[in-house]
Amino acid sequence: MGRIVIREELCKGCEICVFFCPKKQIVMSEKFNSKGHHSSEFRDTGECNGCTVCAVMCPDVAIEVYK
Amino acid sequence: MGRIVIREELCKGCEICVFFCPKKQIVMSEKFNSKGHHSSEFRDTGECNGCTVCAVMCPDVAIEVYK
Amino acid sequence: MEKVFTRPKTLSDVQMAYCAGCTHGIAHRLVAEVIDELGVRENTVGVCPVGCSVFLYEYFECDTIEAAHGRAPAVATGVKRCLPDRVVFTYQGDGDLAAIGTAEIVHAASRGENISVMFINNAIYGMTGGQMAPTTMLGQESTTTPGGRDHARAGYPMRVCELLSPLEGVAYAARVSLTSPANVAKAKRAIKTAFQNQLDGKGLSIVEMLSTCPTQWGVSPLDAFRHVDEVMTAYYPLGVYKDVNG
Amino acid sequence: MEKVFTRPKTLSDVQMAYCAGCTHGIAHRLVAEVIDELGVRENTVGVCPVGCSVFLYEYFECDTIEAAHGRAPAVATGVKRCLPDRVVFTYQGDGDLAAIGTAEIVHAASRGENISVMFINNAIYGMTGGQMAPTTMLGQESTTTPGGRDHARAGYPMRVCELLSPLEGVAYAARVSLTSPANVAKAKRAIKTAFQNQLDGKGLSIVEMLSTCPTQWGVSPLDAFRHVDEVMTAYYPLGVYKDVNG
Amino acid sequence: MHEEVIMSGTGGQGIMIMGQILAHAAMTEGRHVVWFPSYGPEARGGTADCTVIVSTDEIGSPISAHPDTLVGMHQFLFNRYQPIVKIGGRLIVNTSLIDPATVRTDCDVVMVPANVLAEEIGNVRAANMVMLGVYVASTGVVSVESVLASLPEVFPSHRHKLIPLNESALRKGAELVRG
Amino acid sequence: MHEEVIMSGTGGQGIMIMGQILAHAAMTEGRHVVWFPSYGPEARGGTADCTVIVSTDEIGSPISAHPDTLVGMHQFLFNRYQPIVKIGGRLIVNTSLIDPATVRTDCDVVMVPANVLAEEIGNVRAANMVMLGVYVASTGVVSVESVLASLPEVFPSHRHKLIPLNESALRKGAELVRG
Amino acid sequence: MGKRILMKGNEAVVHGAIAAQCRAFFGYPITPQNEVPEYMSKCMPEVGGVFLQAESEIAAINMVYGAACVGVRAMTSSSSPGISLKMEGISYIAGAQLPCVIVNVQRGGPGLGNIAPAQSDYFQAVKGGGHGDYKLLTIAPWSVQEMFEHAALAFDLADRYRNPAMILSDAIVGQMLEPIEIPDCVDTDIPAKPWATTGASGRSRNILTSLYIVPEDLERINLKIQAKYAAASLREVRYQEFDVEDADLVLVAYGSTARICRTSMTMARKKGLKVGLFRPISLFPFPSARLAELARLGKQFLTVEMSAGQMVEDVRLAVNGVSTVDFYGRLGGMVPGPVEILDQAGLSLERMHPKSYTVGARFGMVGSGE
Amino acid sequence: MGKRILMKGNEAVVHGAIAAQCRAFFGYPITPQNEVPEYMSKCMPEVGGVFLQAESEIAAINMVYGAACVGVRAMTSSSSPGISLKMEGISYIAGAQLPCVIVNVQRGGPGLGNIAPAQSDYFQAVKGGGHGDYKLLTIAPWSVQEMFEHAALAFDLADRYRNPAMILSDAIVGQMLEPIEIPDCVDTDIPAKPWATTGASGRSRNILTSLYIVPEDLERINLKIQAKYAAASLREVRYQEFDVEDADLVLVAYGSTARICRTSMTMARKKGLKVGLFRPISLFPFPSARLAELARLGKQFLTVEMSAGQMVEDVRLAVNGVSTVDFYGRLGGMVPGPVEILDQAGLSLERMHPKSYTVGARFGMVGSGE
Ligand SMILES: Cc1ncc(C[n+]2csc(CCOP(=O)(O)OP(=O)(O)O)c2C)c(N)n1
Ligand SMILES: Cc1ncc(C[n+]2csc(CCOP(=O)(O)OP(=O)(O)O)c2C)c(N)n1
Ligand code: SF4
Ligand code: SF4
Ligand code: SF4
Ligand code: SF4
Ligand code: SF4
Ligand code: SF4
Ligand SMILES: [Mg+2]
Ligand SMILES: [Mg+2]
Repeated sequence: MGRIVIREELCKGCEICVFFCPKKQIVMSEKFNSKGHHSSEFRDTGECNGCTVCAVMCPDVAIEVYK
Repeated sequence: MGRIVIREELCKGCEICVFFCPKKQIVMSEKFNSKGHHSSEFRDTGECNGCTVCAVMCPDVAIEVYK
Repeated sequence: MEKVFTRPKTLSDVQMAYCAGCTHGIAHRLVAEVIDELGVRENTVGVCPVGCSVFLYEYFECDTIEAAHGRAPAVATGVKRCLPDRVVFTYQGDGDLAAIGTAEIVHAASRGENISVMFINNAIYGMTGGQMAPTTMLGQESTTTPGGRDHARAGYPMRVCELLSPLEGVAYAARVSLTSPANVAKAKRAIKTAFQNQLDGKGLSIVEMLSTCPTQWGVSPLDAFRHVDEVMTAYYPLGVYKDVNG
Repeated sequence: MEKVFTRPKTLSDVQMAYCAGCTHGIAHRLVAEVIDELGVRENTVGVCPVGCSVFLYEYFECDTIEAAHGRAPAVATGVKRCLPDRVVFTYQGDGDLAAIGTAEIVHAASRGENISVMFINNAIYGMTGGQMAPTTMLGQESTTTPGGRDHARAGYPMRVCELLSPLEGVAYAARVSLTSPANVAKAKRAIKTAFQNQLDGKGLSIVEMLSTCPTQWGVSPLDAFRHVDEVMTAYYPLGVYKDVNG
Repeated sequence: MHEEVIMSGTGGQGIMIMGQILAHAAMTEGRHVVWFPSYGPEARGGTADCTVIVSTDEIGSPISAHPDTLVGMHQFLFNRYQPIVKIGGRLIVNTSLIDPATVRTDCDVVMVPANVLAEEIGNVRAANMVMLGVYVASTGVVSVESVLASLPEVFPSHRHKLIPLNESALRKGAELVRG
Repeated sequence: MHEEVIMSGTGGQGIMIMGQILAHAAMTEGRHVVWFPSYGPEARGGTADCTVIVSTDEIGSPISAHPDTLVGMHQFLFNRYQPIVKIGGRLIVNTSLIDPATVRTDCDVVMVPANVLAEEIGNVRAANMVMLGVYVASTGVVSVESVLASLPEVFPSHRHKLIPLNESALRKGAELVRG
Repeated sequence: MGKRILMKGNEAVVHGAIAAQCRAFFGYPITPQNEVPEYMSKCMPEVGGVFLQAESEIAAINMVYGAACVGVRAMTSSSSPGISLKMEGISYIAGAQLPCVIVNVQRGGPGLGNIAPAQSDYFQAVKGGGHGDYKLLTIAPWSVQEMFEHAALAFDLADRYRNPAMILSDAIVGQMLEPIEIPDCVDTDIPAKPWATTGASGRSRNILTSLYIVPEDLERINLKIQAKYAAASLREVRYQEFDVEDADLVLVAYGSTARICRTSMTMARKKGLKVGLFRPISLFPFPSARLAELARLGKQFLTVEMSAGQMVEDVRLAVNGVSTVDFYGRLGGMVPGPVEILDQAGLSLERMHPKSYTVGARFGMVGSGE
Repeated sequence: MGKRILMKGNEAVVHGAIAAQCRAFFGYPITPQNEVPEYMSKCMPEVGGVFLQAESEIAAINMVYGAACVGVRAMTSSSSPGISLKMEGISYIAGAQLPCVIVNVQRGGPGLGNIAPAQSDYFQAVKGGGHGDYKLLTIAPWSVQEMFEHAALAFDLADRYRNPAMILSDAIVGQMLEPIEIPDCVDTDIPAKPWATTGASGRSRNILTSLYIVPEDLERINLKIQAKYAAASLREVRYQEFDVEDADLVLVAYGSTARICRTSMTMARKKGLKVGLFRPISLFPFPSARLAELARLGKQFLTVEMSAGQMVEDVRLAVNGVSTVDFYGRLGGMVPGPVEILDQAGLSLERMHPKSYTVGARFGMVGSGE
C-alpha cells in the first residue's frame, strides 16, 4: 500500500508519471496551476503500491512517495 | 653507374645522406658553406649506383641524382 | 506511512525552469542523489555550462561556478588542480561539450583530469532555440538544418563516448538514457561510478545521458521519450565504453 | 646520364629554413611530388600552420594561405566549401593540430570535409623553442616539462590517428615515418592516397608523419632519426588506421 | 494616431505571434509599426513579452517606457508592467491567470477569462487570440478584418490548419467588447 | 663610461650567450648593464643578434640605434648593422664568414678568423668566445678576468664541462689583441 | 521598388547580404542573433551559396577567412561573447588585408551577461578588440531597413579597403519587426580580386598571410593599412542630423539609442527646448570633423549610450574641449526611455545655459523604470 | 635586501608572482613570452603551486578563472595573438568579479605579425578588447626590476578590486636582461575571500557567475563594477615624471618606449631643449588628472608609442584641448631610436614655440634605420 503527493506548484503537466505508473494511479487534472499548466493528480484508489516509478520518472521531482 | 650533385648552398651538413648511402659515396667536407655549415661531398669513386637513397633521405632536397 | 521517495538534499526546493518533459530535471536529481549518498555536498564544486542547464547553480545546494560556453572542463581543471581533495563535476550539453568545447573536453580527458563529467546529449541546442548540435541525428530537423540534417552539408552526428574512450586519461565512459525506470537506475549507477572514481583518484569519468528536448524537437514529452528509445539509441548505443575498474 | 632524382616543380628552388636534419623538409618534398604527379599544382590551395612550417608558403609553388595557429582546418573548410573543385590541403604541426586546433580538426573530420591533412608529429613545439606538445612522450624533457613529461602533471601523449579514425567523416587515416627509404616510400603512398581521396570526393584524409626535431630534442640529426624509430614508433604505431577504400 | 501596447505573459502562451499579427495588420493598413520582443531566459515557462507601436508618424523609440495599453496574459509580468502604463491607459487582463484584485483602478480595465473562453472554443492555446480580439475591438487601432486577413500571412504554412480556431477566438474576443 | 655593442650572427653561433656573459661580467664590475636579444624566425639557421649596453649611469634606451661597436659573426646581419655603427666606432669581424672587402673603413676594424681559431682549439662552436675575447681586450669595457669568472655563472650547469674550452677560446681572442 | 514586408532586423541583414552577393556564411548560434544563421541556412542554399554552422565562433571566423581568401563575399554573425572569441581571427583578417563582414547583435555584458540590448561593445568594435593596429570599418544601423541596406554597404566598404567591416547592431535592431522595402536589385560594387588564392593557374602563386617577420616589412604593411584608414576617414564618414541648426543641445547617439533619442528630441521641441540629434552611422571612421564644426558653432552635446560611456570618448576627442560633452548611459541590458533622456537633456541645458533654461521639475511622467 | 642578479624580464615576472603568493599558472607557449611558462614549470612545483601548460590560450584563461574561483592567486601570460584569444574569458572574469593577473608581452601585429617589440595592444588592454563594460587594471613595467615588482602590484590590485589586472609588457621588457635586486620578502596584501567556491562547508553555497538575466540585476552589477573603477581611478593612479617642472615639451610614453624617451630627453637637455618625460605606470586608471594639470601649466606634449596612436587618445582626452598633443609612432615591431625621438621633439618644439626654438637641422647622425 502506498501513497504519493504531487506538489502541484512544481508539476508541469508533462504526463510522464501518468504514462509510467503501472497501476494507473495518476491522471491529468482539469485545473491550471499558477504557471498555467494542468498539473497531474493522484487518483488514490488504493492500488498505489508505493513503487516510486512515478517519482523516479518525474522530470520535475514533483512527487513524493509514501509506503 | 650513377652520380650525384650536392647543391652545397642548400646543404646543412646533417650527415643523413652520409649515413644512408649504401655505397658510402658521401662524406662530410672540410669547407664551410655560406651559412657556416660543413656541407657534404660526393666521393665519386665510381661505386655510386644512382639508387637515389641519399636524395630521398636528404631533408633539404639538396641532392640531384644522375644515372 | 514512511516517505520512501523525496527530493535529494542537494537539490534546492524550487521549481526548475526546464520545459515540461525535459529530462535535464531527472539528470539533476540523479547527480544530487549521488552527491547526497556519497556525503560530499559540502566538498563539491559544480561547474555549469552555457545551455538550458546554465541555471544548475540555482538548483544545487553546493558551491557552483558558471563557466563560459564549452569551457567547463578547463574551469574544472583550474579548480581541481588547486583543490585536489574537492569533488569537482561539470554538467554540459551537447553544444557546450561537443561543439565549442571540443578541445577542452578532449584535453581534460587526455590529461586524465580527476573530475566527473555529466554530459547531456539531447541532439539539439535547447537554450538558443533548436539549432543543430554536433549530435543532431541525420535527417533531424533543426532551425539550422531545414529539411533535416544532411551529412554532405552539415557533417555526421558525433559519438562522444566512442571519441573519448581511446584517450589514456579516461577512466570511465558510459552512455545511458533516462527513458524508463530501469534506464534511470542504470544512469544513476553510472553517475555514482563517475563520482566514486574521482574519490578514488582514477582520472576523468564521463557519463553521456541521452536526454529529451520536447520543445525544440517539437513533440510531446512522451513522444520525446519514445524518440530517445527508438531513434537516438540506435545511433548512440547505450553501454559502458571504458572502465578502468574492469 | 639521365637525371633520376630532382626537386619537384611544386617545391621552390630556395633553401628551406629548417634546422639540419629536420624532416619537415622531407615531408615538404613528398607533398610537392604528389602534387606534381597528380598534376594539380595550378588547382591547389595550401593552408599553412603556425609552427616551424609556417614558411611553407615560401616553399610551395601553389597558392597558399597562412592560417592562425590551429585553425588551418577551418580555413581549409572555408576554401573548399566555396571552391569544391580545388585541391585543398593543410599542413600542421602537433601543437597546431593536436593542442590549440583540436576542435577544428575534430570537427572538420566529423563533417567529412573533403580535404587532405598533413600532420607533422615531432612530439614538441619546434618553433617556439621546445615546449611540450600534446604528443610529447612520457619522460621526454621539454622546456615546460623539466625532468621529463609526467602524466600526473602534464597528461598523456595523444594519439591523433586513433582519436580521429572513429569519426564518420574520416576517409583515411595513416601514420607513417620518414626515417628510412622504405618509410619515406610508404609515407609518399599515404600522401598520394590522401590527395587522391580528395579528388574522388571521399572526405577527410589525414597522414600523420612522425618527424624529427633534432634542435629541440637536443640530439644530432641521426640520433633524432633513431629516436623516431626506437621510441616514438613504439607509442605511435605506424600503419593505416582507417581506409574507406577498404 | 500613436498607440503603444505591451503584451505580456509566459513562454508558450503565444505572446509573440499575437503582437506580430497586430503589427502585420497595422502594416497592411498603411501605418508605421514596430514590434519588439523580450524573451525570458528559458525557452518555455519563462516570461515573454513584446511591444507593438502603431503610429501615423515615423516611429522613433521602438521601446515603450509608458505604454497606452497593457495586454496581460499572466500574473508575473503583469505585475511588472502594470505600474508603467500611462495614467488613464488601458489594461486588458486575462483573469484566468491574473488576480483581478491586483489590477490598477486608474485605467480602463477589461477583464477577460481568456483561457476559459479559449477552452470553450476547443483549445486553451487560442487564449492569445481571444485577448487580441478584445484588444483590437476595444482600441480600434486596426480593424478586426485586417487582423483576420493577417493570420495566413503571419502563421507559417504548416500551422495554417489552426487558422479557423484562431479566427473563432479572435471573433469571440471582439464580440466580448462589442457586447 | 657608456658602451653600446651589437653582436650579430646566425642561430647556433652562440651570439646570445656571448652577450650574456659580457652583461654578467659588467654587472659583477658594478656597472649598469642591459642585454637585449633579437631572434630570427627560425630556431636554427636564422639570424640572431643581441645588444649589450654597459654604462656607469642608469641606462635609458635598451636599444642601440648607433652602437659604438659591432661584433659581426656572419655576413648577413653584419651587412645590416654595419651602416649604423657610429663613425669612428669599432668593428670586430669574423673573417671566416664575412668578406673583409665588405667592411667599412671609417671605423676601427679588428679582423678575426674566429672559426679557424676556434677549430684550432678544438671546436668551431667556441668561435663566439674567441670574438668575445677580442672584444673585451680591445675595448676594455670589462676585464678578461671578470669574463672568465662569469662563465660558470652564465653557463647552465650541464654545460660546465665546456668551460675549459671556452676559457681557452676567450684567452686566445684576448691574446690576439694584446699581441 | 519592391513590396513592403514585415521583417526582423536579423532577417533583413540576411536578405541584404544575399542581395549584395554574399555567398558564404559561417556562424554559431547565440541569442539574440539566432535568426541570422537560421535564415541563412534556408536562403544560402537557394542561391547556391555556402551555409555552414561552425563548431564555434572561432571556427566560423576562420572559415570566413578561408572563404575571403578565395574572393567570395563571406559573412559571420554573432553577439557579444561570441564576437570576443573572434578577436584573433579578425586581427588576422585585417592583417592579411581581406574583406569580410561581421555582424554583432550586441547584448548585455560583461561575461555571459544577458540577452537584452546593449551598446557596450563599441570600444571593441572601433578601437580594436584584437591585437595590433587595425580597425574595423564599422557601421551602425538603426532600423530594419538599414539592417538590409548596411549589408551591401558593409561588403562594399570591406572590398574597397580590403579590410573587415562590422555591422554593429544590438538586440533591439536585430529583434524588432518593421515593414521594409526590398528593392528589386541592390547596388553593389565588387572589385576584381587578383590576389585571391583560387589556384595558381596561368599566373604566379598568390600568398595570403599576415606574417612579416622583418619589422621593416611589417611596418610597411602597417603604414599601408593606416593609409587605407586615412582614406576611409576622408571618404566613408556617414551620419545623420536632425534639427541641429538652431539647437543649443545636440544629442549624440547611434543605433537603437538614436531612435529613442529622436523621440526625446521631438518631446523636447514640443516643450520648447532647442534639442537636436546627431547620429553617427559610420562609427569608424567617426564623424569627428562635423562634430568639431558643430562644437565651434557653439553647440553643446549630450551623448547617450547603452554603455558606461564608450562612444562619448570619440565625441570628446572630436570636440576637443571646444564645448561641453555630457554623457548619459544605461547598463547591462537596460534601455533608456525617451522621457528619461529628455530629463537628462533638460539637466544638461540647465547647466550649460543657466540663463536660458531653468527646467526645474523633470518631465518624467511615472517614476518607476525611468 | 637580496642580491643583484641578472635576469630576463620574463623570468622576473615569474619570481615576482611567486613571491606574491601566486600559486597557479596556466599558459600556452608563444614568443616572446616563452620564458614565463618555462620558468613557471620549474618554479611552481618547488613552492607546491600548480603549473599546467594548457591546450590553448582559451583553456588557459578559463583554468585561471577556475583557480581564481577557489581563491588562489592565479596568472596567465601570453603575447598579442594569444591575448586576443583570451578576450571572452577576460570579460567573464571581470563580469564574475574575480581577481587574476594576465601578462601580455606585446609583439608586432596585426595577425601573426612578428615577434618584435610593439605597443599596439594598448586599446585592447585599457578600453576593453572583450565585450561589455569592463576594464583591466593595467600597469606597464619599463624594467626587469619592475617586471618583478609589478607582479605583486598586479595581484594586489586584482584582489583589492576583485577584477583582472594586466601587466602590459612588450618584447623588449620581456626579453632583456638586467641586474635586479630581489628583496627577501615581498609586501603583498591578500584579503579574505569568503566568496570563493571551495565547497559549501559550514556556510551556505557560493555561486560565481556573470549571468544576470534580468537587466535590472545586470545593471546593478555593472554599476558596482563601475564604482570600483571610479575608486581605482582615485587611488591607483601611478606615474613617474622626469624634469617636467621647467619643460616646454613633455614626452609621454610608457614601458620600453619611455626608457628610450628618457635617453632622448637627456640628449635634448644637453642641447638646451626644455624637454621632460611623463611616464604613465598605470594605464588604467590613466593619470589624466596630472596630465590635465600639466596642460594647464602650459606644457605641450609629444606622445611616443610603438603603435599607430593608441595611448595618445587618452592623453588627448586628459588634455582636452588645453594644450597641444603631438604624436610619434613606429609600427609593426620597429623600435624608435633615441635620436629619432629627439628629432621629433625638436619638430614639436619648433611648431609649438616658434619664437624660442628654431631647431632647423635634425639631430640624427645617420639616416638609415632612424
Ligand atoms: C561563446 C558563446 N557562444 C554561443 C552562446 C550561445 N549559446 C548558449 S547555450 C548554447 C547551446 C546550448 O546547447 P547545449 O549545449 O546542447 O545545451 P542544451 O540547451 O541543449 O541543454 C549556445 C550556442 C554563448 N552563450 N556563448
Ligand atoms: C594563438 C597563438 N598561440 C601561440 C602561438 C605561438 N606558437 C607558434 S608555433 C607554436 C607551436 C609550434 O609547434 P608545432 O605545431 O608542433 O609545430 P613545429 O614547430 O613543431 O613544427 C606556437 C605555440 C601563436 N603563434 N599563436
Ligand atoms: S508510486 Fe507507483 S503505483 Fe504509486 S502512483 Fe507512483 S508509480 Fe503509481
Ligand atoms: S511527471 Fe511530474 S511534472 Fe510531469 S505531470 Fe507528473 S508530476 Fe507533473
Ligand atoms: S645515389 Fe645511392 S649510391 Fe649514389 S650517392 Fe646516393 S645513396 Fe649513395
Ligand atoms: S642529407 Fe642533405 S643536407 Fe644533409 S648532409 Fe646530406 S646533402 Fe647535406
Ligand atoms: S529547450 Fe529543450 S533542453 Fe531546454 S529546457 Fe526545454 S526541453 Fe529542456
Ligand atoms: S626547431 Fe625542430 S621542427 Fe623546427 S625546424 Fe628545427 S628541427 Fe625542425
Ligand atoms: Mg543540447
Ligand atoms: Mg611540433
